[in-house]
Amino acid sequence: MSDAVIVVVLLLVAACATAAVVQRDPARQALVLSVLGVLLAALFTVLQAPDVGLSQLAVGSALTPLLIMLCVRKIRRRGRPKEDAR
Amino acid sequence: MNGWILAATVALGGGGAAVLWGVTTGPPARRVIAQNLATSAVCPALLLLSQGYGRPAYVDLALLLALLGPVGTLVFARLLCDDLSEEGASAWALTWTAAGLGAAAVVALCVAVGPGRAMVKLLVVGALLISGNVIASRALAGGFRGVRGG
Amino acid sequence: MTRRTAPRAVLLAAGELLAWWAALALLWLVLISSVDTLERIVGASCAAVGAILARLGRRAVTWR
Amino acid sequence: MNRLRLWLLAVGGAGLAALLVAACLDLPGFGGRRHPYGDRAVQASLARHTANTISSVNFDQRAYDTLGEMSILFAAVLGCVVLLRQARDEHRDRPEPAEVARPVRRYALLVLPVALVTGLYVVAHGQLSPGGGFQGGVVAATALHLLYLGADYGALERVRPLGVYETSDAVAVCAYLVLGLASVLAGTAFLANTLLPYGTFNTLSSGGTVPLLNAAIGMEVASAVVVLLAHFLDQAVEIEEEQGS
Repeated sequence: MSDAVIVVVLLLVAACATAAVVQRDPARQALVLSVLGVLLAALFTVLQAPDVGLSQLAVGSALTPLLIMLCVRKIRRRGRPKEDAR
Repeated sequence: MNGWILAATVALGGGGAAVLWGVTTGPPARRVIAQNLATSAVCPALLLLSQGYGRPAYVDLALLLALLGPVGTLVFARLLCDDLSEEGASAWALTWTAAGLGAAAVVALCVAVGPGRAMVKLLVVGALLISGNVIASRALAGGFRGVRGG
Repeated sequence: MTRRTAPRAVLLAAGELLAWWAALALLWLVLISSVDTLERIVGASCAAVGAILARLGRRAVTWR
Repeated sequence: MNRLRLWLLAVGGAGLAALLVAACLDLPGFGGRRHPYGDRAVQASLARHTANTISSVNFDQRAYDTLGEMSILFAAVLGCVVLLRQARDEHRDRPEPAEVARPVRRYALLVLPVALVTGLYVVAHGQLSPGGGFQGGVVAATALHLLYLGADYGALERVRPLGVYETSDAVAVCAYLVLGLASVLAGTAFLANTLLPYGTFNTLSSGGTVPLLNAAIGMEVASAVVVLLAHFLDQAVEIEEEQGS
């Protein structure tokens, strides 16, 4: 039975990674990357590697989205003139 | 044939597919809700896996996901608030069903684990998961309306 | 005797810190698997750090 | 010209594919328990009473590599600090207070200490249960930023004096090095785990210098992430370009 869960999670990670590559808008890609991070953590847990799963969760759930979204925000504010950015 | 791993497979497969479909298609409001759903779909699965593999150390993974998942959703809710449509993204039915499923999984595990420190830890993870899920939905449904400066 | 060092304020602050410390120490005891003296010492100090941060955070948010 | 490049890519790709398939054919069976390196690593970690073999590999058998990883993170954050500094034609505005919904703010203030204590728990039990300095340090740093998410950047700045975190980052790197040099002074090799007694198995004091190195890495990663996010937040929220230029 434990092979079935590996296959299921592997398929999900493959699909999510493809979706992350196909998505071109950075803000939406950050969303897909966040979901990919959670699925990768599940994959590492299923493959009996909890330390790596913990690292993926710690970094991928809150830190990476925050960094990406702050960059997206900075680039968007640079594009727009001053008045509605405040 | 370990029932816990089977339950985890069903949770991961069903929840994962729904989340994946939700986060890749549709308006940004629905995508952020799907991202929020990812936490409340995978965290019970991690708890079930830790019981299925007989390794209580894996509960730390579910604990961390229950803690940091909603924080990730708060990041998106706050920094995407001008993309979300004016009335925000609210899917309370989905939130409560996800919370209910999570609670059911935690209760089942508590029964299996029996009273003791491990059971209290499971309850802590369950409480964090459900409160985080509800608060993240509240944030998505317009919690950051007063935020202009980011 | 400014408003902040009045005995009542000091008492309130100490009470809040103590409450946070007790809650976080309890959380630590729940998280660990085996309890011995070193765990208690490390847990007590980590709970103290958490209590101080909790109070600083609350004051930082409500301070205008 | 383009067609030639595509042909070159096709040939190179085919060669790579053939080699990969050949390599995959004589890999050991998927999910097997026996592995030459794994057996020796587990044996060495149990000999030194470290319950978590990964932490034993990270902080004991290959502690020198972790020294490299730590300096990579240190250099990366240093690079970001230099790149994201405030340029001459930019000015810094006061971050304006933001009104966040009451339940969200209360949740952030509640989870802030819980996440910090959980991060410290993950760092402290690095050599017992899954986790360690890296994971716990990131969780502790993310916990601090709940203040920004739950309220506004001004609240976070009041709680987070940046100078303290920069110095604690440097102090943590030096602590790691001093621990390594201490074993040289004690007569054995750099970063060798012969300094402290190994203690009883599966307790907080087991594993010799592994918990100390874990704590140093935890402190370094936490302060490095706080410094990194501070400069990202400054750029995104505070620093404004002069409209005139």
